[in-house]
Order: sequence, then structure tokens, then C-alpha cells
Amino acid sequence: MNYTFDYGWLLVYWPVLVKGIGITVELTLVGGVLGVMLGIACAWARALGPSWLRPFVAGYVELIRNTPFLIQLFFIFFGLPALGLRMGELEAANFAMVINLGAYGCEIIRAGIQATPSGQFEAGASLGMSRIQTFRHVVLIPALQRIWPALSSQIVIVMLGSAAVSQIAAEDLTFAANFIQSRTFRAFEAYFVATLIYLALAIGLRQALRGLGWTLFPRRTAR
Amino acid sequence: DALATIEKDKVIRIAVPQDFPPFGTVGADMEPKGYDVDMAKLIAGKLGVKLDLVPVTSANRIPYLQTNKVDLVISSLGKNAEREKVIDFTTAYAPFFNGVFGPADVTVKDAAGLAGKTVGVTRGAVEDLELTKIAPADLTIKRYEDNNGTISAFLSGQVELIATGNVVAAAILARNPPKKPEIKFLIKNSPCFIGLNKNEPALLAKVNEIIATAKTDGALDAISQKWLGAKLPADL
Amino acid sequence: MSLIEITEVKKRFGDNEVLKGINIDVAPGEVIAIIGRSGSGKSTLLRCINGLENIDEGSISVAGAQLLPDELHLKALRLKVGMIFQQFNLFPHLTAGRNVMLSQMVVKKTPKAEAEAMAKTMLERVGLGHKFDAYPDQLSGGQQQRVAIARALAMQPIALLCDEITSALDPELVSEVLAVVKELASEGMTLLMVTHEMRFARDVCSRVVFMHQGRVHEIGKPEEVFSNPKTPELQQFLGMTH
Amino acid sequence: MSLIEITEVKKRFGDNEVLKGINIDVAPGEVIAIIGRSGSGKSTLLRCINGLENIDEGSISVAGAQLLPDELHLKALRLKVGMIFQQFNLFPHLTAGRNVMLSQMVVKKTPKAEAEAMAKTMLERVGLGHKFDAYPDQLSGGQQQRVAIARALAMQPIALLCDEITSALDPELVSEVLAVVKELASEGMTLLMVTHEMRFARDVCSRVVFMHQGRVHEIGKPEEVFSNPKTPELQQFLGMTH
Amino acid sequence: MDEFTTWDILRNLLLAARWTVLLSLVSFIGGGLVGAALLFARIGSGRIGPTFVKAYVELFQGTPLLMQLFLAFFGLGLLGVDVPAWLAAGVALILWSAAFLTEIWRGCVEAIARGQWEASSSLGMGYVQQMRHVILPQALRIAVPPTVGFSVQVVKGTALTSIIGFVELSKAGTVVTNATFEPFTVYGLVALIYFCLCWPLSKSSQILERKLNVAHRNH
Ligand SMILES: Nc1ncnc2c1ncn2[C@@H]1O[C@H](COP(=O)(O)OP(=O)(O)OP(=O)(O)O)[C@@H](O)[C@H]1O
Ligand SMILES: Nc1ncnc2c1ncn2[C@@H]1O[C@H](COP(=O)(O)OP(=O)(O)OP(=O)(O)O)[C@@H](O)[C@H]1O
Ligand SMILES: [Mg+2]
Ligand SMILES: [Mg+2]
Repeated sequence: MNYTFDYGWLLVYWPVLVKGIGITVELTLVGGVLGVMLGIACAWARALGPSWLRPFVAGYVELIRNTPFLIQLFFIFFGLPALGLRMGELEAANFAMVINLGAYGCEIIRAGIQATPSGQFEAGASLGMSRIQTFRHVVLIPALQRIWPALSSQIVIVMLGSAAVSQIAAEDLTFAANFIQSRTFRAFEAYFVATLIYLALAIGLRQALRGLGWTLFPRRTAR
Repeated sequence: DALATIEKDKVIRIAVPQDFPPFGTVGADMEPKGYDVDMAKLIAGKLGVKLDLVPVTSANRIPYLQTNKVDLVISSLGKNAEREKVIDFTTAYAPFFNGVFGPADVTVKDAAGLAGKTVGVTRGAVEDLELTKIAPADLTIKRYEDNNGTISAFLSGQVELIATGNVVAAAILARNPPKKPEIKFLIKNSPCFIGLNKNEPALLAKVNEIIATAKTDGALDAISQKWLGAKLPADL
Repeated sequence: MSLIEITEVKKRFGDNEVLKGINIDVAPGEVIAIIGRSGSGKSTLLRCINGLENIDEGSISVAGAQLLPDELHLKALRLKVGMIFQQFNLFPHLTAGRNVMLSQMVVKKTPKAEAEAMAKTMLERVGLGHKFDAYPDQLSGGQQQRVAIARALAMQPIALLCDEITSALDPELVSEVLAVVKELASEGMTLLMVTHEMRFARDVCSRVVFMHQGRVHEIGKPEEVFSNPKTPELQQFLGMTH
Repeated sequence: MSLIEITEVKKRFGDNEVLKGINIDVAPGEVIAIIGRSGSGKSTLLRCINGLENIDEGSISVAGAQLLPDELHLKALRLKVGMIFQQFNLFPHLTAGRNVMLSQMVVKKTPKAEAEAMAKTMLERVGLGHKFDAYPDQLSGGQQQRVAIARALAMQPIALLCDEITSALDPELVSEVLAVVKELASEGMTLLMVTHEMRFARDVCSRVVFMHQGRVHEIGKPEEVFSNPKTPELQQFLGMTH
Repeated sequence: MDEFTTWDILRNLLLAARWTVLLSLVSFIGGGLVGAALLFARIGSGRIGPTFVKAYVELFQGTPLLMQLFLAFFGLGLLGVDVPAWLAAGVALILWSAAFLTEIWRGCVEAIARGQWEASSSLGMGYVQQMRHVILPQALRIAVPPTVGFSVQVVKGTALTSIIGFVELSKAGTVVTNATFEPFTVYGLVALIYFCLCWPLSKSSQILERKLNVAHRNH
């Protein structure tokens, strides 16, 4: 097969790609920040929260973790309006990513919390801190530090998973690739370029998260 | 030479949609059916070879062709200059009346009236290409992956209007949805073409010949009556 | 008047009665060593006094106030009684200085500048003024334990509970921590310490409590207890460790 | 003739020269205690003798054979010299008996029945014949360490290296492990042990090596070293721990 | 268009779900084998092995599975290699699973205390013997829960094979929706079937993990 690759379309369609990258990055930022916050809240509820709250959080986590992201997205975008809750595609995409990362983050962060030596809780208590104060000032940061690599990987996974939001017409990077190929029929070239950009975004994101880890958590010396 | 291979192997592989009623959809037995499917059957019959139907999506139909996994794409393809650089098109085989549809309480009479509105469309479909050409500056076009997305977006109120084929709109109406898509204006009658790889003059000529015959002997008209409920327009 | 009154305290874990009726009165300024075999209930007793465990029967009062198991009373108690643990339990994500500042700022709402000044003072007091900005894992075990002491002192408690605070330390680091404790004792701090350091108990403490199977088996001045153990259990215990 | 000859051994970790030219000759049947501050290089020395670390300069020979850092020589060496660690390092997925059998079967290709008999014998020897089928986490620290000794003995080494083998044990469990070591010493096993148990070193060892900053600072009979330390460093070290 | 009954919908979705199950099995087992080979290359000594595996993992974990599937199927086609869809889907999913499994397992091997390596070295065991008798038996135990947990991701990952023409559960959902215009029923059923496939896996992963933690204390 002598197919000749042609990247001439890049000259015309680069604004579409740039816009797509922008949306993917924005989705990742919003989803990452709010998702981790939701994850922390849920992890607290599951590990240390009141017992009546735990089954609800557990149900949410199980539901999200055992269904594909795409189906969640469809439900939020096409299903929720039936209940009178209408979101635009970007809000829906953001919302889906937040609740998705929230569920995975919950389990990861919970593991970090449960690995906290009981002495830390006791030290907090013996200094007169309340349970919430102990969680916030004593437990949380080391717990996040413990699971930061796992959480970072999950954020990258969610970023790559965001490719699915093109299905509800959110104009992310995958949408851009699809759009370009639907106009030019240059599918390989469009997907190949998109793949490279995703790879660069993933590597960049991982580095950024590592850097964030360095600034959020004090350096640990060997021994 | 694709035609020689087809005749030698006694089989033709044709890509058809399965998410675009009435051109391509599935029955309860999950077998493809529709205008494009019947067209494929017609061509295979005329060539006297076995038909191998390959269901495709709008995202992968052209790669199927380019990697030689199919010989023809019959997938209500619209034609434009950019696409013509990549693949060849036969003569038109089907009419496509596309227009902008919306609920009764939205008043739009022409393209200019779309200003400030949001229109849903299936990405890469004929109507997407046509609507994009005539769209006023502040029209928001939401492009969905497939027809299903477009319809769901309309029914769930995510877009006020949709641009689609009149037969598609009729299909929605037939299910008596809470929101009825009524015709606002026609965009353009842009016919559909069969796609095939470049540098296949023999196959192109043969398929063009089959289409021409089918137009005159009433075969195509029958397909049109069956799926579109209308005669084949004379100017096709 | 006693500062800490422990009256008929009982504590069960399931079927296991760990404290079987403990009575101890601690006067202000007293330094009490608690000794005994592993599992005799020493840690449990200290943890009950600090409210880390609820007691099943009996009562504990500190500076006249009864120990009740609700957040408010517990907090009030813990402002009066500090605790230091075998495993230091410093907060690993905070510098030494921040470790000492945190509870002041969070619990007492002390303004930052004031908390910082207090932290400096307390770290000086344990000989670690220069380690204000060091993280716990940059400190030796002995230094970490001294920071933990400074952290407890910064809450200005009227008594300190110490649970085997030198047991996790390398032998050569024990003395630096004991020196700090000795200093505190001489300044009049009330101390209850579980310890295996018999020599230290003999030299510094005003009274020694020997616990055995959840009971106070012997109690008295160190000279009496060590030189003249009355019960065979204590005799055996002292023989074993020395 | 010496069994283990350590000649001018140097070892660096990056810029940090941890061993700065060590010379020790160990005669067969000798029991040598290695003492010194934390970080003085005691563990590193033992690890070099066992080939867990490569040396940068100098030479080590065991029973006349030079220590060379290739698989074959290392394996030969390790059949002659056993090592016991502070953290026991039993294989948690195997029973005590299996722990002792594994290396015989895998390394020496001993048939199973024979390895099992040997394991029984060795576990008896450390007083744990009845724990053959117990998993490590069902044993106390002292028992685990004794299994580790049995495991090393089952390879029939001509010398044993022990790195602070009682430091991770609760005080009351230390004596049971030391009793086993004492027994081995009396049976003529050559032993090199890093230890903090000065009393044990004094009573059991034939020579004491005091390491300081990567050098053998003093070496001699225990009576000399403990009663009459020549250097201020050793004086300080001994004063510090007792 | 109205000939679909709810039973038809469910029947067709369940038939398509067979593909989801088959694909999941193939990719999980194949991914496991490839992942194990990569694991040995990754933790072994030498330069090339670890570097190669690192790059491999970076590539497959750093790009969307969707794009990988697309390029595997059509990219190979462009090179003139005609791979059938099931093979391309299988291969892409296997390579993708392998990248994740090898990382999961590496974490498990590295979680084994250094003392275990040293103790077995000091008993005279070689690298392969250590791996076989000491490290892997322990690593395997702690690897079971996360591995089973990952199988859930594989099941969900198969949804993307529709791009290369596979009519598995998700694609069947889309197709049926287009024929019925009943997105809520159809997607509700699709979600339900996925949940029924995935939840037992997640749950058993959790149970295994809990068991393991208990077993760790007393056998
Ligand atoms: N949280 C708990 N749940 C159940 N039993 C407990 C708990 N804490 C302690 N125990 C039991 O209570 C008994 C006394 O324990 P405690 O820790 O007070 O002993 P100790 O005298 O401090 O011993 P050591 O010298 O080993 O620290 C032991 O039998 C112990 O197993
Ligand atoms: N793998 C290593 N990499 C770098 N430095 C090391 C390594 N192992 C040991 N060191 C350094 O070598 C020096 C000696 O360490 P070593 O463990 O031999 O001391 P030690 O005398 O056994 O001390 P301790 O009594 O604390 O066990 C220390 O400064 C230590 O930090
Ligand atoms: Mg205790
Ligand atoms: Mg050491």
C-alpha cells in the first residue's frame, strides 16, 4: 500500500487543534483540582466520617468505578435534563470528570489515610486537637504525600480518558482530530498528531504533578 | 486493480453505516439494513459477486477504505474539494434533503435567522459540511459523534435546533417524541456519493455504469421508494 | 491537695480486664516512675489519664476537674496534661518549629508570631533552638524525642505523661533525652513516666509504682522499692532486668 | 592460621569513605565483638565480609580463599559464612521448618528428606523443635531470631556474622537469643558479632573490636578493652552507654 | 424501526457482551504474559531492558487507548500488514494491559523488603533462585488484589474497540439506540451489564485485599 502522508492540513486546521488542546487542558485542570477535593472529602467520610454517611459514599464510589466513563458522560449529558438538570457539554464534561476522579481518588486517598500510624492521631488528640483538626493539620498532608504517585497516575488516566467527551460535542483534542479527519479524510495524520500531543500532555502533566509534589510536601532525606 | 481482484475473489467488501437511519441501521436481528445497504446489495448483484458488508462509523470509514479493508464506502458520503484529494467519488447514488429542524415555538426562516442559536449536527455528515458553509457568524454549531448523539441532544434540550436529513427528522417524528422537529428551512439538496480509492479507474467506471443503469431501469427508484418514501428526483 | 487523682480505675478490652482497680494520687511537682512487665497495663493507664482510652469504672480527676469522655472536657483535660510517646509521633510534614507551633495555633488560636516565639523558647529549653527549621527525618531519634517534649511543653501543661520515651532510642541517645526530663523535674514539673531505666527512676523520681497484672502491686520511694522489694513479683522483675 | 583475613579493606559510598583500611585476622573458634558508635561502619564491614557489598580496596579471604565479586566465588563464600540480621529476615511465606530447608534444597541440592532432618536438628538446637510448622508471624521476635540462626547453621558454615541480632527484640527476649549464641560459641563456632550488649561481649567474646569513623580504633581482649580503654573515644563510648 | 422490544434490546446487548467478555479475557491473559516478560526485563540488571520497558510504559500509559487501537489496526494496514479486527483489538489491548500490569507488579516486587534479598543472598542463592523461591511468592500474594482490580479497567477498556469495527457492548448500545431512539433504556441496560461484569471483580479484589491483610498477621 503506497499511502502518502500529507500534513498540509495542519496549516489550515491548527487553530482547531490549539483550541482542542486548550479544552483538554482546562478539563484536566478543573477535573483534577475539584476531583481531588471531592476525593479527599469522600476519603474522609469513608475512613473517619460518621457511619451513616459511609454506605452512601461507598455506593457512589462503586457505581462510578464499575461503569465506563462514556456511559457516565451520556447519563449526565442526555439523562439528567430529564430530571430538569441541564448542563452544557463543557459543564457536563467537567462534572463527569470530577465525579470520576472523585471516586477513584477517594479509594487512593483512603488508603493513604488508613496507612497513617495511629500514633499520629493520638499525638494530635493528646495536644487537644479535635478529630477534624487532626485530620486537616496532621493526617491529610502525609497521607497525600504517601499516595501522591498513585494519585498522579490516576489524574493522567483521567486526562487521557477525557478523550471520550468529544462524544457529547465538547471540543477537546479528540474532537479536533475527529473534526479534522471528517473534513479532510486525513484520519491517520490527524490521529497520529493527536496521539503525539496526548503523549506530550501526559508527560508534561506527570512532570507538573511531580513538581507540585515537591512543593506541597517537604523533602524527605534518606533515613 | 481492485475490480480484477473483486472478480477474481468473487467477493466485494463494502462499508455501510449502521447508525444512520434510514440509510443504514440494524433490525432486531442486528443485520444491517437501509438505503446504503440495498445499494451495496445492488452493486454486488450486478457484479455477480458475494457481498461482504462491513459496518463502519463516521470516524473510521475512510481508513477502512485506505487500508484496503473495503473496496467501496457507501455511507451517505458528501463530496468536497478536500475529500476529493484523498479519495475518488462515483456519481451520485442517493438524494439527501437536509434542513434545519426545530420545535414549533422556535421561529427561524432562513440561514440568517440562525444568528445566536445553537444547532446540533452529526460531525462530518453532508449537512455538517453544508451548514458550516452558510452559517452566520454567531451561530453555535455543536457537532456530535453520530446521529444518535445529535438526536439525543435535541430531545434532551441540549440544542434548540438540529440540522439533518428530512428522512431522519421523519424517523424522529414517527416515534412521537415530546419535542417535535419541524422543518424550518432546507439547506441544500446535496446528493450522496460512493467513495473508493484513487487510481481505480476500472472499478470507478464499473460502479458508475451500474448506478447509471439503476437510475434508468427503476432499481434505484425502488430503493428510494422503500427507504425514503419518495421517487428518486429527476435531477440526481 | 493532689493534682491527679486516680480512683478505682478499671479498664477492659473485651474480656481482658487490663486495669483492675487502680488508685494513685499524684501531688503537684511529684515525679512518678511506673515500672512493670510488658502487658501489665502501664501504657493503658497513661492513655486513660490522657483520655485516649475511656475508662469502664472508677474516676480520674486532674486539677480538681473530673475526666469526662466528651470532646469539650477532653480538650480541656488535654490542655492541662501533655503526653509523650515511645515513637515520638512528630508530624513528619512539619519542621521542628512548626510541630511545636501547630497545636498552639489550632487549639489555642495563638497568633502566629506568639506561637513562633513560644516554639523558639521551648526548643531552646530542650537544647534544639538551632533545629527550628529541620524536618523530623533530618533529626536523630533523641532530637526527635526532645522536639516532642518541646511540643508538649508549648501547651503549658501542668503535668506530663511519658510512655517509655527512651525505648525506641539507640543507647547513646538515651542520656540526652533523660537529661531534659531531669531538668524538667528539677523545675517542678509533675511527671508520670513509664520507664525501663531503673537507674534514672532511682535517681530522679519521688515515687515508683510497680504494676503487675493490672494492679498497683507496690508503690513507694525508689530507695524502698528498689532496695527492699516486698513481693516476689517485684523481686523477680528487678532480677530480670538487672 | 587465620580463618578470616581482612587486609586494608576500604569501602566508599560515593564521596563517603565508610571503611578506611580495616585489618582484622580472625582465628578459628574466635568470638569477636564489634562495638562502636552508630555510623562507624560496623554493619558495612560485616556486609563486605559476606559479599553483600563490594569492597573498593584491600582484600578479604575466608579459609584461604580470596573473596571475589562474581556469582560463583560469592556463592562459595556464602556457603562458608552465614549471616544473621537485626531484622531476622525470615521468609514470611514459609514455615520455620521450610525457612531452614529452603537454601539447603535450592543451593546445595540436598534431597528433601535430608534437608528436613537437618532442619529438625537445627531447630532443636535453638530450642524450637516444636515450632517446625509455625509461620514467622506466629513466633515472637526472639523465636524468629533463633529460627534465623538455625537457618544459617543448616548451611553448615565455618563462621557466623551477626549484626545487632538482639537490637530489635523486647528486653525480656534478648537473653533467649544470647543463650543460643553463647552455646554456639562454647561449641567452637567462629563468630563475628556487632553488638550493644557490653556485658555479653565481656563474658563471651575472645576479642573486642572498637570501630570509630571507619577504622579499628582499639582491639584486644575484653578485659583490657573494657577495663582499660586507651583512647578518649573508647572511654567516651563506654561511659556513654553505661 | 419499532420492531425492537425491550427483550430484543436486552438480548442483543447480552449477545454483544459476549465479545466484551471474550476480549477482556484475551487481553487480560495476554497482557499478563507480556507484562510478566516486561517485568523481568524491568527489574533485571542491565541497561537496555529497563530503559526499553520504561519507554514502553510511558508510551502506552501516556496515550489514549482509543488512539492506540486506531493506529494498531489501520496503521498496520497502511504498512501493508492486513490484520483482522479481532487480532488488532486483541494485540492493542494486550500491549496496553501489559504496560499497566508490569508497573503494578514492579511495585509489588519493590515492596518486598530489602532484607529478603540480602538474607537469601547470604544463604548463597542466585538471582533466579531468589526470585523463584523468595521474592515472587511474596510479591505474587500482594499482587493479586491490584491485578484483579485492574481487570475492571480491561473490561471497560474493551468499550473502545468499537473504533475498529468491533460490535461489543458499548457499540451495540449505540447501534441499538439508533434503531430504537431509546437512549435511556439502552444506556441504562448497558451500564447495568457493565456493572454486573465489573462489580464482582472489584468486590473480589477488595475481599482478597482484606484477606491478605488478615493473613499477613496470622495464617
Ligand atoms: N487497643 C487494645 N485492644 C485490645 N487489647 C489491648 C489494647 N491495648 C492494649 N491491650 C492489651 O492490654 C494489655 C496491657 O497493655 P499495655 O500496652 O498497657 O501494657 P504495657 O504494660 O504498656 O506493656 P509494654 O511494656 O509492652 O508497653 C495487654 O494484654 C494488651 O494486649
Ligand atoms: N547503601 C549505602 N549507601 C550510602 N551510604 C551508606 C550505605 N550504607 C551505609 N552507609 C553509610 O555508611 C556509614 C556507616 O554505616 P553502617 O551501617 O556501617 O554503620 P553502623 O556502624 O552499622 O551503624 P549502626 O550502629 O547505626 O548500625 C554511615 O554513614 C551510613 O550512612
Ligand atoms: Mg507500653
Ligand atoms: Mg549497623
